[in-house]
Amino acid sequence: MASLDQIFVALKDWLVAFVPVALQPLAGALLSIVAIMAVFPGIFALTTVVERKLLARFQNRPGPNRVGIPLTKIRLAGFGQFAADGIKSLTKEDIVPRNADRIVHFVAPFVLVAPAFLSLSVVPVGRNMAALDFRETGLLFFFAVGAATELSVFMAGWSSRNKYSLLGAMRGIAQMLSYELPLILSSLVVVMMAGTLSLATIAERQSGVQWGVVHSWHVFTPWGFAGFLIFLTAACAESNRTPFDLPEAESELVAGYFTEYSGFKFALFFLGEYLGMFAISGVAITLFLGGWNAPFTFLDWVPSWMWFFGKLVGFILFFIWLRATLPRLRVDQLMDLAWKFMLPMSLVNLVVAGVWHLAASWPHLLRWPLCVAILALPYWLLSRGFQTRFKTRTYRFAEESRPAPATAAAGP
Amino acid sequence: MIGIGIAKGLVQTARNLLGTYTDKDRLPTIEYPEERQALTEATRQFPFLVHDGDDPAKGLRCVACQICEKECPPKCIYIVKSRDKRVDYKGQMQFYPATFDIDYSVCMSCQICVEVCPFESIKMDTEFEFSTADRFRGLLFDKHRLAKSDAHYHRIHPTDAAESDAVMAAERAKAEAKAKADAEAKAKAAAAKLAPTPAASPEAQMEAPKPGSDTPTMPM
Amino acid sequence: MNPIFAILAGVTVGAAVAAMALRNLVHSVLCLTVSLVGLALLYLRLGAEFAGFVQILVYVGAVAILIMFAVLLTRGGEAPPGRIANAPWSGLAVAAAVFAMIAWAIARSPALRGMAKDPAQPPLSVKAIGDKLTGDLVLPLQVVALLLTAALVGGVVIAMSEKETE
Amino acid sequence: MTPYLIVSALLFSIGFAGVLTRRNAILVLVGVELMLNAANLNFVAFWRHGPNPAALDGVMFVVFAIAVAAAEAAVGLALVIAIHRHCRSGNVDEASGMKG
Repeated sequence: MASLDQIFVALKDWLVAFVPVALQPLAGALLSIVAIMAVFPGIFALTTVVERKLLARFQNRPGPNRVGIPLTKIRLAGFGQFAADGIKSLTKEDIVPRNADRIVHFVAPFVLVAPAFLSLSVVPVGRNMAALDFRETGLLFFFAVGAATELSVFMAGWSSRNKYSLLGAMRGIAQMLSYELPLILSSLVVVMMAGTLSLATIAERQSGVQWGVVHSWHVFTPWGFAGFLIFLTAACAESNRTPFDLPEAESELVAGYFTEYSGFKFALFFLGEYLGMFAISGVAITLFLGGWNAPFTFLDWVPSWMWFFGKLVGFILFFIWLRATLPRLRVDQLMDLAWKFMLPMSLVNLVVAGVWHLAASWPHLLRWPLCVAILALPYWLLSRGFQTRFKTRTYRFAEESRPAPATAAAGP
Repeated sequence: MIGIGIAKGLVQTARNLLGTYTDKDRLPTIEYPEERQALTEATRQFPFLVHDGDDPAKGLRCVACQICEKECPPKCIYIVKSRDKRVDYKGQMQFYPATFDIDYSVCMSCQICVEVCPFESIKMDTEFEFSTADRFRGLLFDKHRLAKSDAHYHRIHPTDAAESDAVMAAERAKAEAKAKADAEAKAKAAAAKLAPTPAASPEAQMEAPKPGSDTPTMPM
Repeated sequence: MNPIFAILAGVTVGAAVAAMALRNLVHSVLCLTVSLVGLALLYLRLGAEFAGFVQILVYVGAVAILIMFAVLLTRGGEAPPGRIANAPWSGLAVAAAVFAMIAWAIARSPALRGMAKDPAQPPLSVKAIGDKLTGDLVLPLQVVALLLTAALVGGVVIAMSEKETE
Repeated sequence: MTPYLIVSALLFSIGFAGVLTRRNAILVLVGVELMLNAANLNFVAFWRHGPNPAALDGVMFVVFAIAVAAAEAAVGLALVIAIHRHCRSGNVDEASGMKG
């Protein structure tokens, strides 16, 4: 079983051994790049189909189920759709507005995609399987590279000379900057407890055993659980997924900052967004959900990379589920949520992590209730504040005779 | 508290998702080209021309009166009247359309042409699959493509067809009655001619109908 | 000179020149960003991983975007005619003189001659930086925290609408 | 070592030239940022090649300088916006009067 676990590492070593010694580091790097460039865009291609099919099912439609192998009757349940979409976007005319800033307009999609690939390269997808392992600064690298996304959004929005693009870009930047704070603060908790910024080491440290058969994932602690929820929400906002898809709100802003993009550049934006989602999901898995560790010790025989990709698929499905469920927030609600709820909660979570660390020698029965209480009280207070802010709406109907019972909670 | 509403919503959508695999009511979509919904009798799409008998060229009920052409809101009908006349279903001599074109790409299916037609000759069809690669002439239907048999009309809209048959039968009966009356009048006139009277004025002689005339009214 | 260093230095300096010479403010700021990323890569080449990534995180992720916002808020995004700004020669001459002096000082400096050509990579662990920040430098750290808070409040107060005070 | 110092001197001079010649307040700020970063490059280079790299003095300087520069940029840009609102111009020459 250990050989299956390390099969890709062994494969890489075997392939690299064919190259002269001087070129071996270069060959190894190339192999890693090729693997990342093949695997994650592949997942992206499948995700586009799965997302459309699942969203359709959520809305009581069958979804795309026709495109299969051309010239045959084989339909593959619609999984040929991504090839059709890909060919279409590659062969479409590339339109650039006459007033656009051509250079910036051209560069923007690449500024989005390149960092997305870079940030995927630090995520450990299995035991000994991180393409780039910064022993000292892995997580910092991830956040630093992620900062380029905002620049790309701005470049795309500004260079298009379109008010919708610019509005989308402004919304996008404000949203990403606001949610970066809870994102970083909630992952700081893990850094605090693990004592390292290296993602591989953080994953490794969660292979301990607690409660007999359960691996000690960070999510199984009060600070880990709260941090995970904050991270998940912020990740959703960072990757511009519904309910936080204001930058590309199609009902208000056409397509937000990539309104003026078509053909291959549009496909690049699409790819970049999804790769960013995979990367941030991968980091969430590594930080909180045990990385490539199995949940239970008796499941350790399953290869580590399978666990990682299984969890990644779970994340993708969950994001699709959220998209099918939640309506889009308003801009002021979005900012309120970031600054008045998530930021205080992540600060409180830092305190909880400190208490947990100091109370390491206490019995569980004392440590758990204390930390949960420290978390629950601000949560209750802050959400009460929200409920008074978001009063339940009363709708007035044309018919006077009918009472207006329909109220909807406007709060998130 | 924040979060409870989200959880409720997630449960609801999950129920929707799983329901589509088990519950037929949750997946009401029909996959069109393979499965088709039965059309209701009142279905109407685009107008067609009804012809009696087997030969569409001869049996067209249309008399090229051009009322539909004038009434059509998007002006998608184009008619050229014939120069000669032929016998229509009432047995009278009428014009017939030399050209009758409807541009289906312009037609808005309002059915006004059907309502104004006094000869029960233009009706709404249920056919709707007209997709074509020819952008300009593909949807321009001439009278050969528009002509469909009365049997077809009876098949797609039996109630309406029965009604229009009744109307036509009534008109035919009226026409026959009139023809009979004409014949009688003619006979009488002929009898009067045979026994000339001094009262017979030259005008009466001039206005005496020629046999086979199709003028509907005739002063006695 | 190492070719990688030459490329990085060329990009950094070239982007800096473009940032100061271009007329369009947004292009200027984008070139500044390129220059700052080039600097971060130079830090990486010098072995200061932490400083390099912090540079990218703060400058690209925050400062560049902040300047962009300011450009758009002051309507500087509209491209003025012409590509390159015309500059008074006196300013350029003064700057060139400054550069000449610094270069002369560098070339003549006796301190630099004694330094090793390429010393071994010094260990730079984030743990050491953290220990340092919470040990010797805890007072500066607190002062910086105070400064950032003051800057935050000050920035909001200055940029807030004047209508309420008038 | 010397190439790094030369690059740093070049960056400093470019930033200085920008501050001297450009009239737009934002570009003046950009020039100041460039000068600050040139100094930072010097710190890192001297840390690497200096006698006692284990003390981390250069890197600590850079970290603090970046933090301070961020604060400076925030306040500076807030000032630029305030001046723009006041004078309807981003030109530093037009904001030279003392009477508000």
